Amino acid sequence: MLTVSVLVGSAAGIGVFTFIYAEGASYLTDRPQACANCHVMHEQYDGWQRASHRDVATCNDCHAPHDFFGKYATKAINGWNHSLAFTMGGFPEPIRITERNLRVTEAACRHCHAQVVHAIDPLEPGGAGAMSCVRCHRNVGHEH
Amino acid sequence: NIFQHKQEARHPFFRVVELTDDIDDPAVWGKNFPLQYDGYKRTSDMVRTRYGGSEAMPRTPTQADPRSVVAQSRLEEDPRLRKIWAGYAFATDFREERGHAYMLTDQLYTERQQVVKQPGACLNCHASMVTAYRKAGDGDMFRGFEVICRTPYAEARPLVEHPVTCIDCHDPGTMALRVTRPAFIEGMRAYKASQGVKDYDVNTMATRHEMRSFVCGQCHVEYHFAGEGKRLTYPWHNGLKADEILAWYDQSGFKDWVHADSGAPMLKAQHPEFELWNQGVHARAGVSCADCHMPYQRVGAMKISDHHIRSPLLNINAACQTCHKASESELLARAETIQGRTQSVRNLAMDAVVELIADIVAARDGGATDAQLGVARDFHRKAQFLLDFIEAENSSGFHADQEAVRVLSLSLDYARRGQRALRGLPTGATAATE
Amino acid sequence: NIFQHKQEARHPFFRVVELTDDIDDPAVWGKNFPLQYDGYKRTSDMVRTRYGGSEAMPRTPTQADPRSVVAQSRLEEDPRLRKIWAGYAFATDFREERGHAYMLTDQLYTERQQVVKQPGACLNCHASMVTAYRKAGDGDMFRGFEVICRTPYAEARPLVEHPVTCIDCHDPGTMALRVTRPAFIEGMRAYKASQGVKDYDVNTMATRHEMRSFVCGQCHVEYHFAGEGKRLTYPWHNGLKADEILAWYDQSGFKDWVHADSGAPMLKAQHPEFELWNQGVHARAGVSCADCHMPYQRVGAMKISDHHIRSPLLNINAACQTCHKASESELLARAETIQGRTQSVRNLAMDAVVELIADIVAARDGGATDAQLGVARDFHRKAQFLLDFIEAENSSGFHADQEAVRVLSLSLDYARRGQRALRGLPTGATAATE
Ligand code: HEC
Ligand code: HEC
Ligand code: HEC
Ligand code: HEC
Ligand code: HEC
Ligand code: HEC
Ligand code: HEC
Ligand code: HEC
Ligand code: HEC
Ligand code: HEC
Ligand code: HEC
Ligand code: HEC
Ligand code: HEC
Ligand code: HEC
Ligand SMILES: [Ca+2]
Ligand SMILES: [Ca+2]
Repeated sequence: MLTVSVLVGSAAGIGVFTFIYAEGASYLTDRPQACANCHVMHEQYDGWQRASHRDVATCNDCHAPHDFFGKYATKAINGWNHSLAFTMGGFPEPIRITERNLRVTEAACRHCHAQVVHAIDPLEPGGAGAMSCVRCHRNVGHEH
Repeated sequence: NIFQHKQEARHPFFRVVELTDDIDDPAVWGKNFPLQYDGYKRTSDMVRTRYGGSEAMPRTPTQADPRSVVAQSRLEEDPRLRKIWAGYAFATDFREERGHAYMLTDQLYTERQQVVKQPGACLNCHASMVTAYRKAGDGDMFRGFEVICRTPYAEARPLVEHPVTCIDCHDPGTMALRVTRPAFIEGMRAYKASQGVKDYDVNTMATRHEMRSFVCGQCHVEYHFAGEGKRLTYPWHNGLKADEILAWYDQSGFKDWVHADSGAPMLKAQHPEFELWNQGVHARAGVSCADCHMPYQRVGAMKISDHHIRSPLLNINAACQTCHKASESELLARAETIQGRTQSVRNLAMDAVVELIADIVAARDGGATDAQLGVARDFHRKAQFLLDFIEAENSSGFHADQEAVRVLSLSLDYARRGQRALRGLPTGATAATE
Repeated sequence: NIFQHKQEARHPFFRVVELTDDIDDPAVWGKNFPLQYDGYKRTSDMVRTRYGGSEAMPRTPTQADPRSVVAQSRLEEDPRLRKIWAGYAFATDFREERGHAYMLTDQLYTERQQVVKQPGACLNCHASMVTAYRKAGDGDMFRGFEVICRTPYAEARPLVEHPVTCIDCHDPGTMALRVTRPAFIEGMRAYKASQGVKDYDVNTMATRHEMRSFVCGQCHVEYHFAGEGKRLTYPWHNGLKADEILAWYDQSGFKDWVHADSGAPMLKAQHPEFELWNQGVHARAGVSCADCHMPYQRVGAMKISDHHIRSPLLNINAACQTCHKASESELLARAETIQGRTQSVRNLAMDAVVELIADIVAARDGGATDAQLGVARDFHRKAQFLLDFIEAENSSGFHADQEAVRVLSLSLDYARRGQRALRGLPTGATAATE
């Protein structure tokens, strides 16, 4: 048991260190607030501040693809859709994530957690046989 | 094989041995996957929960039965069981089930073996069968299955060596899950046909997620031996619900034995975990057997499936709390509330069935003819099967709480109607199913 | 007042009028809170769901009953209800309930009023009572409650004007929730005492979250009128479960009427939503009535509680999907599966009770004396109360699915034992409660 906790502790430590080193603090301060500019995102913003990932992942770490082109393509699509929806109204309340964006998010989990989950996730990330992370870890990003 | 390549590229495990479909020894597989093997070996632990797990009862080994520890006797806990099973092997010996490590010895030494000559079909669920089936069928699993089913147990027993093991659930090349039991393949085909899906093949058509329950459904199901060939058969031709299964048994005229007291043609239900789970909200929500009974555990920097298969109530943190944000004690209380309710209705239904048996006996002693007893005996058969279905199911109703009690109330109603039948009163329309 | 300040800061509303405890007109409150008032008015909508909601049935107004639209008659849907309520007002008129807007007129014009002289106690749950109780009691709510309870309905009716409204659930100064019904305050005190909590006072000791259910529990509960004073009383002295309530009625020897056919001293159960919900997993998980029946809705930048109280199945996105990430159709299917199972067992139990009545009648016609019928009549009373408890509960079992079916199977078992009693057979021990 002792060994396990030491290992877990250091793994988490490295994770945090890597994050801070690579991403910088700007993500933490600016970006989530950019999303929360929209009042309909307040709930997720509040939830994110109380959830386990607030110190390690921002909105876009989970909601935008981790490659450059995918990231900006997704932001364009979502930006358009959400602005439109925001202006026109008529979206479901509570808001529900779309299939496409859920796949983006699942890929984000795997991007950061590849090491931990490789043994249980034998197939191509996002492939047909993939295990949905959110099925068990629904609340990591923000409490619902 | 592309899959294999990717697997290797991403898996930093040491391929110590090359696994093939001829190797069934788990210790060999364990060389490649030592963490899973460690868990697997721990299924020999015995710990009680309020309604499940198992208790280690010391016994003095004899020549006929060398076991020094067995699980508690269910017949001693509840003497009514002897009455409802009068005339059948289960009235001789029936124990709480325990971990996978014991399956082969418990089957060999149960006193039920001394009362009835059993066929090799029994082995399907108590041993690693992949190599045995293939050998007996000259490479053809289905042929081997047929051969072993009809071979007497005592002759078939030496063909197997291990309890269920890696090879029964995993493809040795890719480690992907697979179904290796012909009876499950056929049972699912029949079930899917009843739902309008033709030619269903579980190994090619099931999702990875479904396989996380199907590997368990190979054994944790209601079954019977069909025909002279003693072909192991799962009775899902009308559906998976208890009353649908009963209807199918009634259609096909099958019986397990004739009740020693009431003279009714009886059915014995056994461990329908897979069937009951299917009716529950967890199954609807896509929660598989492995999610609760083999939850992920973190070992070092890696996350693996806990191969120490056991009661999730011994492991609530990993088994439940990832999905449910409630305390361990609260989750335990929720499960035990469900189980307690199920037990209370099970007790009502069991009393009713026992009384019906007594009533039939009294009527017969009072001179009633077989013709006059026919309807009441049919109600006895039905009431008892439905009671036994929930009694034999090992989660005490947890796998589908409302459904479990629905089935028990059908049982109660049949018992009631049997008692009316004895008095020549109308017994009402056939019970409404949902 | 700090609460008020916070409230104002978070809810930018315009204080158009100063609200006091003398203003019960919702239109006046609605000037400050137009969004809540808009929803409130919509409780006049009538829409059916599979098992709930309500259907608008046109009728020709008469002088005695000027309503041009009523809800569907439950007696016509299920003629067995007339049999089980034979001799009681409910056999005359019983309809599906509909929105709050109708409560006062539906109570006034139900044909049940023509059959039985009702007391003012009825008004407690069908009108805004705060000002009426205070007036009748010279400022003392409990005194006013006592006075109005014993006043004949026809005399008491002019003392009230509105169906349940803002003032019945809210403090006019702070808008905080509050309980305004003495019967609930007393009922909870008795219930908490049975759990070992002394001197419980709901208005000072309940959490805000509990109040989100308690305001509904003021009315959506089983009740009876105790003694000459017709004091409205909630029978929770032994607990909130159906069988605990039955035990209390048995202890206190209460009866609602004598069954016209069987001669048994009967109990009528009414709308025990609060009691059943308490046994369910939603209540355990802290999900309140308001969470499902008054879910938050966004209006502009604000989130408000939807005051259009109705079936959540007409509003699944807001009512369920906050917590459940499944599709609307899947959630509807889950709810209807639960309701369908409950209905199927309800039907079994109802048939059994109807048969028991017929058996008692036959025995009496065959010359059985009152003394000989006593035990069977007691079983009739018990079986029917438990059946009626779930029948009268308006969620068709959804509020606590397994518990609903447990209670129905207790009912079935009592009916069965009543039938045995008629034959002079032993009827077994008292049913085990959990
Ligand atoms: C212009 C206002 C606005 C801003 C800014 C905004 N959102 Fe949204 N967002 C919305 C609206 C409106 C919806 C609901 C759209 C629907 O369901 O059709 C939504 C829905 C979503 C969804 C779920 C629906 C889907 O498309 O999958 C996600 C995820 C999401 N937003 C993430 C974000 C993130 C991350 C940011 C910041 C990078 C952000 N939003 C910024 C208004 C906004
Ligand atoms: C930007 C990188 C990043 C992304 C994207 C990310 N994680 Fe994490 N996650 C981390 C780090 C770093 C930790 C360790 C944090 C700690 O221990 O405090 C962590 C911790 C966790 C934990 C353990 C703590 C807990 O909440 O139980 C889980 C489970 C987890 N992540 C799952 C997920 C899932 C599921 C997703 C996708 C929905 C995801 N992560 C996305 C970096 C990430
Ligand atoms: C660690 C990963 C992670 C982070 C960080 C994260 N989210 Fe999410 N988000 C998710 C996941 C996973 C879902 C899908 C949840 C589900 O299906 O239950 C989701 C869903 C959503 C939705 C749709 C609502 C729903 O429940 O389906 C919105 C809107 C959203 N996120 C906005 C945000 C905003 C805004 C932020 C930053 C303040 C944020 N998210 C940060 C993982 C994350
Ligand atoms: C949502 C969690 C969950 C799922 C899914 C689930 N189970 Fe269970 N299972 C339980 C619980 C809880 C118990 C009760 C254990 C106890 O009483 O100690 C149980 C009991 C059992 C038992 C008896 C164990 C004992 O300790 O005596 C068996 C066998 C079993 N389940 C097999 C299965 C099979 C096979 C499946 C899939 C078809 C399955 N379970 C799906 C939670 C689950
Ligand atoms: C379809 C699969 C299957 C078949 C065929 C099968 N079993 Fe089992 N058996 C199980 C499962 C699953 C359990 C554990 C669950 C339980 O005990 O209810 C079990 C438990 C047992 C136990 C331990 C508990 C007890 O009942 O005392 C014995 C002994 C046993 N089986 C003997 C036999 C014999 C003898 C046969 C052949 C007549 C047989 N089994 C055929 C699946 C099967
Ligand atoms: C009763 C069925 C069963 C048996 C026996 C079994 N496993 Fe598994 N195993 C599973 C299931 C279910 C999974 C999860 C697979 C998935 O999600 O795709 C799994 C997963 C695995 C994985 C993938 C990584 C992980 O842990 O999720 C490995 C490796 C593995 N098992 C090795 C073994 C070895 C070695 C043995 C024998 C010592 C063994 N298994 C016996 C059912 C079984
Ligand atoms: C080859 C047949 C077979 C397969 C496959 C199988 N089981 Fe079993 N299982 C048994 C038998 C037989 C027993 C009883 C052994 C005994 O009592 O000796 C048992 C016992 C159990 C128990 C009871 C443990 C206890 O302490 O009471 C659980 C839990 C269980 N199995 C779950 C599972 C799950 C989950 C899977 C799939 C991942 C699975 N089983 C796959 C045959 C099987
Ligand atoms: C069937 C449920 C399930 C699914 C699906 C699942 N997990 Fe987990 N995960 C768990 C459980 C249970 C644990 C806790 C293990 C423990 O406590 O030892 C866990 C642990 C973790 C951890 C480590 C937490 C720690 O202790 O630091 C991470 C990271 C993680 N999961 C990420 C993921 C990602 C990414 C995915 C998708 C590829 C995923 N999980 C899919 C159940 C699941
Ligand atoms: C992979 C996710 C998952 C796991 C693991 C899981 N559950 Fe659940 N559970 C659910 C879902 C989903 C529901 C359905 C309600 C909902 O949609 O939230 C549910 C419902 C329930 C309910 C209410 C339904 C009923 O049968 O009355 C109880 C109680 C419950 N779970 C207890 C447990 C316990 C105890 C365990 C561990 C043995 C467990 N669950 C494991 C996801 C899970
Ligand atoms: C988890 C959600 C949930 C909670 C909590 C809940 N209900 Fe319900 N309620 C339902 C559903 C679903 C129905 C069934 C509606 C239908 O059949 O159309 C229902 C039905 C009803 C009905 C009948 C409505 C109709 O349309 O005929 C009443 C009255 C009611 N509930 C009152 C209450 C009260 C009072 C409480 C708290 C003590 C409560 N409910 C708690 C979900 C809930
Ligand atoms: C303890 C609260 C309470 C009391 C006292 C009460 N009611 Fe009701 N009544 C309700 C509730 C809640 C409903 C809606 C649920 C239902 O109909 O089951 C209702 C519904 C009704 C309905 C419409 C449905 C139907 O039954 O046809 C009528 C009419 C009615 N009540 C008449 C009366 C009369 C007459 C009395 C006095 C004898 C009375 N009520 C006393 C709470 C109460
Ligand atoms: C003062 C008594 C009283 C209070 C307080 C009260 N109700 Fe009712 N409720 C009734 C009566 C009476 C009816 C039936 C009206 C009729 O049929 O004319 C009713 C009907 C309903 C219906 C049925 C609507 C339909 O379409 O069938 C629902 C749902 C409901 N109430 C929920 C609630 C909830 C939730 C609360 C608390 C937030 C609540 N009620 C508070 C007395 C009350
Ligand atoms: C049957 C009970 C009931 C009645 C009648 C009622 N309310 Fe409410 N009201 C509630 C509940 C429950 C809440 C949620 C309070 C909480 O969470 O603390 C609420 C909340 C509110 C709030 C706080 C903001 C919000 O929407 O959550 C306001 C303002 C309000 N009600 C105004 C009114 C007005 C105006 C009326 C009359 C037109 C009214 N209410 C009638 C039960 C009721
Ligand atoms: C405020 C949160 C919340 C709301 C709103 C809610 N639920 Fe639930 N529901 C839960 C929780 C918590 C559980 C218990 C299982 C768990 O812990 O996940 C549950 C369990 C269930 C179950 C399984 C238990 C059972 O009774 O069989 C069903 C089905 C269900 N919910 C359906 C619904 C429906 C339909 C609605 C809307 C009418 C609804 N829920 C509204 C939180 C909620
Ligand atoms: Ca066991
Ligand atoms: Ca209604």
